[in-house]
Amino acid sequence: MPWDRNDMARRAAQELEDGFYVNLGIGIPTLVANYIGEDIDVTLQSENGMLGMGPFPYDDEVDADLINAGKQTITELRRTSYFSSADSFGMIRGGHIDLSVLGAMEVSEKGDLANWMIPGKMVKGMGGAMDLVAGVKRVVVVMDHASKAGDPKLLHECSLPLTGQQVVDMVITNLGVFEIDRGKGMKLTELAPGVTLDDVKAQTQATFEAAV
Amino acid sequence: MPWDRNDMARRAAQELEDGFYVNLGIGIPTLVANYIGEDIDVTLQSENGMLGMGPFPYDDEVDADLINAGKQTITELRRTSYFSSADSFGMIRGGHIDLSVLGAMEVSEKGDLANWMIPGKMVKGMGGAMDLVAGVKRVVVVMDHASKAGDPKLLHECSLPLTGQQVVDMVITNLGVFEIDRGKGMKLTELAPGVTLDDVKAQTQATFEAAV
Amino acid sequence: MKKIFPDAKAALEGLTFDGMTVMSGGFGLCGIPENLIMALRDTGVKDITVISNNAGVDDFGLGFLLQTRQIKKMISSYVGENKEFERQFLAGELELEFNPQGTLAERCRAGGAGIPGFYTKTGVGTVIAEGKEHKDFNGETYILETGLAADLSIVKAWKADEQGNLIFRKTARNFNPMMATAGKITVVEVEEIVPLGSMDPDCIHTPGIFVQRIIKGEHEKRIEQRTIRERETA
Amino acid sequence: MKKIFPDAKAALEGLTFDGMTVMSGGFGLCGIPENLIMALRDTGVKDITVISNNAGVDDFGLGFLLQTRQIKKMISSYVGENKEFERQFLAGELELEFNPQGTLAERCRAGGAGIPGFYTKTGVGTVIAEGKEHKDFNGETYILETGLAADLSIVKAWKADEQGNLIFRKTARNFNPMMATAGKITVVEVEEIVPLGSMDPDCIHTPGIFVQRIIKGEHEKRIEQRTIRERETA
Repeated sequence: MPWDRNDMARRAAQELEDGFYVNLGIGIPTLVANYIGEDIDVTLQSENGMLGMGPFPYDDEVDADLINAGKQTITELRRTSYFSSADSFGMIRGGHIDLSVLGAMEVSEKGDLANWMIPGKMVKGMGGAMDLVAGVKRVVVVMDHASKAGDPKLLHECSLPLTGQQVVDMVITNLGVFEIDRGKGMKLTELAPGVTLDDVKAQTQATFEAAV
Repeated sequence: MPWDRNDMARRAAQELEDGFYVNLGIGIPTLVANYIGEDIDVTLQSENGMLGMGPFPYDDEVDADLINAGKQTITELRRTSYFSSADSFGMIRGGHIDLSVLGAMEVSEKGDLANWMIPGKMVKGMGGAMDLVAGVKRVVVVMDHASKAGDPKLLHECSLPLTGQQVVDMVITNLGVFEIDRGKGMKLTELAPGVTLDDVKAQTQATFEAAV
Repeated sequence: MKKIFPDAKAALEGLTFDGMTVMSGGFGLCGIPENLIMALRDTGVKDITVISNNAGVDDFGLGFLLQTRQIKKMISSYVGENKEFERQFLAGELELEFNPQGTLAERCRAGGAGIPGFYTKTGVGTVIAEGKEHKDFNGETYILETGLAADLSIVKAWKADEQGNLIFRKTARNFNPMMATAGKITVVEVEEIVPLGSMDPDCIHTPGIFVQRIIKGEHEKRIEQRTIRERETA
Repeated sequence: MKKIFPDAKAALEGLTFDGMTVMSGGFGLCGIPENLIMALRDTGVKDITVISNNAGVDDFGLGFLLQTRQIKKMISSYVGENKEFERQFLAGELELEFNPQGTLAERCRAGGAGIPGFYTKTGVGTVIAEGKEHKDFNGETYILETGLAADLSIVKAWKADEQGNLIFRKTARNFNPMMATAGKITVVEVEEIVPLGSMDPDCIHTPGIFVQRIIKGEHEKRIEQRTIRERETA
């Protein structure tokens, strides 16, 4: 039984440690917030300019001046601070964020990441993704193992334009978990329940060491 | 009758215009604040991180957390804002300060300025002087026309290490006022009462056009 | 030297010209200068290069300036919320320069702070790095990015005093403070003009030196993604 | 993850080593980390490179670390208030690197913000520019300056909460915020530790992410130039 979206988010949440400052991307990464252990203290950053992001507001708490990087309304906490986008990306670029969880279109075995642009389609822009992968200490990608058409997304080399080169440390897919030694290679370290190594091999183009 | 310190400060104050943001150096430039016309609104910047500098405090108002760039205790005004030294020099370097009044050891006819270092003596450091002359829109120097030994301070080329190259727009000395077209040349535009062109020529090495 | 103007139209008078560059604060629709964007549209100025993280939506914010074809070029990091933008871009009617969001923010700060260029790791090995100078520091490769300035910056703040000191509110701060520093002229719209001396001088986000003109605006503050949770019932 | 430590000695435990680089906040004697400087002296750590705008006075602030010869090198913009500094420097016992004040401030900010180098006009044509890369932007010449980082930053703030959010007071802010961002470890001393949630989140100068350890200190706050005016008598 491969993992579903919530399982993948739950697995990603295990990468968080006490005292971590974390930036969560849009989509499945947002769900990670639901699975942060109650025994650890984690602070969420929103790159538009906020540290200490709270949950979505109740209907009567909605504030147009309080949104996250996905433009969703959110709330503040007792620890919250606000700052400019320049200060926010200084924080990111300067290596002060411990962990970022992001979605992806493709990841290469060396840790290259593509998640912002499909040639021939209208490009929406990279937003803060390039800054995050270049600056954050540890980058965890959460994505489906294969595309909807069944094509592998873990590749020898990314075919799409890159968001960053040698920037990914871990990939969590519906089939399992890969650790990446940036620039060197990747290793399968966990399988989702009921998934076999052969299942993974069949859907993976990237070369990887099996350590399960 | 050549100008004294207060006369020179009063003359420098005439360079201030309504709405100007101004940085005043240590020494005679500090006195300029005493002569700002009551019909104009001027805001003083202190480069350690303050805009809207007030007068010296009364004895019972002294606050160790409130000093100017000369490390003197000062006061705040209703318009005052505080900021970091990085933001302060962003303001200076970015060309947002309209005018700076500074002291000098030497000025060249092209507008080079030397005011921070005498070789062979212990060097105290340039502080913010290099940033100010490089960034502020208009730089006015106030200094004695000659050294205590009688040597000219307005020179063809500065003999001391420079604070900035082609950075001075006006020099006010005890003998008169010079305008400098940066990189081109200087022009004597005013004489202090009772001072003659010959008096000035006798104490000036720099080439200047007489326009008095 | 009065900085407070009666309305947005008056505040832009004499400041606009065809082919000008305008920085516009905000992230998404949050903290955008709604009133000044409308007034800029009403000047009829053409061929504007707009520097803004986003491009508004079809019927709000910079979307208005796209409808009227007043924008020649956008410098942005994300423009995914605007159909008219997509149409004009695909038809070749609009130029577009993408910057990573943090690079865009830093370029605005640099432009205001007298820094013509800086090095960053962001974008190395991607299309963003193409044609840019590469340089190694301590064994790592970085690319050179340049400072940005504008003929006019339009900014939205929460409060201003008559000297132009500004305070922003929550995440509506975003790009506004840097853009306020990088405009040759900066015009600000606020929700409230407060008496001089009523702001805490330790908590002023933008000192008045960066602000030339101020208006009090009317703000719809439209929300793009109203995301809520249910209240637990007892 | 407790950030609050009982005293300065405890807060520096395990953080010091000979030959280390330390950034120390403050301008003159204003906003200096008095308690942490004394605790740093008491660790006996040697051959420190200190990055600080000034070098204290003979019997206060960094002057203490000069007396004990624990400083190998100073990176500063102005050191005119310290006789022992002058003596050691002229005797060749102390290295000194002068930076223009704004360049020093920006180098600290850059170091904390992941910017390894930036261009500035400050110092062009002076000894400061010697040996530095020159580059032209829009017909003007600038020099390359590099970002600075430290093994340890010691910082003085007014208030902190348990998360390390900081507020500075008046001109005691100075170099402290940038240095807080540029230390591998940043230790802060404050006058008051306030309850979480009692600071206005729009007015936090340094977010807690930059702060690893906090102490409440005792502050003499010595004044260098007590300059006053006479009260007019009626």
